[in-house]
Amino acid sequence: MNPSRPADRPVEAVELFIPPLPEYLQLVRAVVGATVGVGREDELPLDPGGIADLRLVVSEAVTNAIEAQWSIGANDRILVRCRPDQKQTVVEVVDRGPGFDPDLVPDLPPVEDEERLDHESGLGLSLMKRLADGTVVETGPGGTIIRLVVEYP
Amino acid sequence: MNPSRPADRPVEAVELFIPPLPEYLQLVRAVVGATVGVGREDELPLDPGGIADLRLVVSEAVTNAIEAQWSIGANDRILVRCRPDQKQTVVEVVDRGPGFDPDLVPDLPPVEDEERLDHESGLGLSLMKRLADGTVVETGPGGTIIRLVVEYP
Amino acid sequence: MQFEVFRSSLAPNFPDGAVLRVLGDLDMAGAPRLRNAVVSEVGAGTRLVVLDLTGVDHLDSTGLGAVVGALRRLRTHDGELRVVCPEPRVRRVFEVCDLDRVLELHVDVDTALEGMTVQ
Amino acid sequence: MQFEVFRSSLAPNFPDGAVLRVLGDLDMAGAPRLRNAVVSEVGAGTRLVVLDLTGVDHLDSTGLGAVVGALRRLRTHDGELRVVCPEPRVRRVFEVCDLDRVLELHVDVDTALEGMTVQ
Ligand SMILES: Nc1ncnc2c1ncn2[C@@H]1O[C@H](COP(=O)(O)OP(=O)(O)O)[C@@H](O)[C@H]1O
Ligand SMILES: Nc1ncnc2c1ncn2[C@@H]1O[C@H](COP(=O)(O)OP(=O)(O)O)[C@@H](O)[C@H]1O
Repeated sequence: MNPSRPADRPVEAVELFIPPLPEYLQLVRAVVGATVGVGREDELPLDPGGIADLRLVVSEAVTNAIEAQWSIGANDRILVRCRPDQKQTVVEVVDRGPGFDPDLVPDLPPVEDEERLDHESGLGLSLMKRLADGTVVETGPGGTIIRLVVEYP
Repeated sequence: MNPSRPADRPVEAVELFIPPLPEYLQLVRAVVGATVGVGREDELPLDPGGIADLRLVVSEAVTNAIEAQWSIGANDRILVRCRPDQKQTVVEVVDRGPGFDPDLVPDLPPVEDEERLDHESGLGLSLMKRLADGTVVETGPGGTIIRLVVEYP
Repeated sequence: MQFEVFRSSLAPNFPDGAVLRVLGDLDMAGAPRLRNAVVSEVGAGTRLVVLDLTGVDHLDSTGLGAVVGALRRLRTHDGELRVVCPEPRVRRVFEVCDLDRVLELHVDVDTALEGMTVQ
Repeated sequence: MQFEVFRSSLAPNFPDGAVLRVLGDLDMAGAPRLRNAVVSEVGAGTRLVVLDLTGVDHLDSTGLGAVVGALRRLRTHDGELRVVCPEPRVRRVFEVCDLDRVLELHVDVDTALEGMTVQ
């Protein structure tokens, strides 16, 4: 009656599909934060600061994904795939936006520049690059995958 | 630069795919609980007791889905689809287990029965039927969909 | 995430008694660990178990199964189970399944032990 | 889920001053509401805004954009923005983007007002 747990196998991913709407960002952060702790009976592999950073970079990637889809009116759901591993967590954010050329995105303009205040945006990718241990962008006309790697200390 | 939010359209569903492992149950409950509040700036449509009931019935359905897949060694991810609506929340749990005949599942045995204590299981479906406003089972050899409806007061 | 079963002895008043305090969610993930804890207790000679569910946030039918299993196991060994469950939302799960008629639910450990003869 | 911007006046000490206290997550969902609140303040003649982020759990680049936008809007109207941000994890977001060099972050409203001439 009570079949037993299958023998151990590699960690699998959790996949969350959300409508491309900002009100789901909080849910994404909650899921990503909680996934890090799944199946761990002792302490979490990341301290609260590390989890805050992970939530932040994922939030940035999903914000970009939503904006990208809005720019072409694509209603498709955005996929957030979390793969908590023994040594790291990998989160992929997949959208069906128009894609972009990451090399054309400038790094932060120098902050003392008065014109910095003219830009209310343009910090997302810098934040990802600074706070994640790895940020890989795969992008094309069919959409974008941002792969964020956060290693455990 | 900043494309705007698309015009209103019907509520869409959040979909969560989890490996068939009990350590993901807590995550499922968290997601289902949080989805009820998405996009609501004022109060939640369910009080804490209502949210607890929703979390409970979904937890039962996913527990059954995990057990069903273990019984045939199916590693497929289980899908939890949440559709928070204006008047109700609908949660579907989809597994690739062997299916079953709901009519053959007995309702709770009378509790005074001494033999009741011989059964440590068999309460899940009764709980769903008692606590959800609707429990629909679609099942066959390819798997099972349990659709749980919780209406807002 | 966190799930723990903490044990404390009820000696000297009840030399074969122990409190098992559960912290976390008592579901398909937590229930086997409660079941193991009860099996070791009974194996080690404990005959009075106070199961303290004050720290349980979520209880579902798999968790209930572990509680019923604990009751049966103790009865089989002429032992006794007392359950502490002050939280209305957790009590409700027992009630919906009519299990409050088989198991008395107490508000704290002292109340659970009331009327027990000190050995 | 919950997101609120609470306003309180700084009169009589600062008749054209107000505190905007943000409660919730300052992200793509919350930022437009902060932006609206600042636009109304400036439109109504407020020239000193203390933006109190003590109740902000999560701040990301879209939220930062709204804060920078508030600073710019106030400066354009010869006004001033002071930011209260005691929580290290939220401060950190300003710091990672070097925005702590443009905006002073204060630990509470009183400190934020220190050195301001009472009008
Ligand atoms: N997923 C994406 N799809 C398409 N374009 C993107 C995506 N992510 C980033 N971009 C482009 O890169 C630019 C810089 O992104 P970012 O640094 O996050 O700043 P912001 O989104 O605030 O403009 C965006 O304005 C956008 O043009
Ligand atoms: N998703 C499912 N797939 C296959 N069988 C199921 C499924 N859900 C329930 N069942 C069957 O119905 C029975 C009763 O389920 P339930 O009332 O939840 O009790 P329990 O799971 O504790 O046995 C299960 O033992 C199982 O045989």
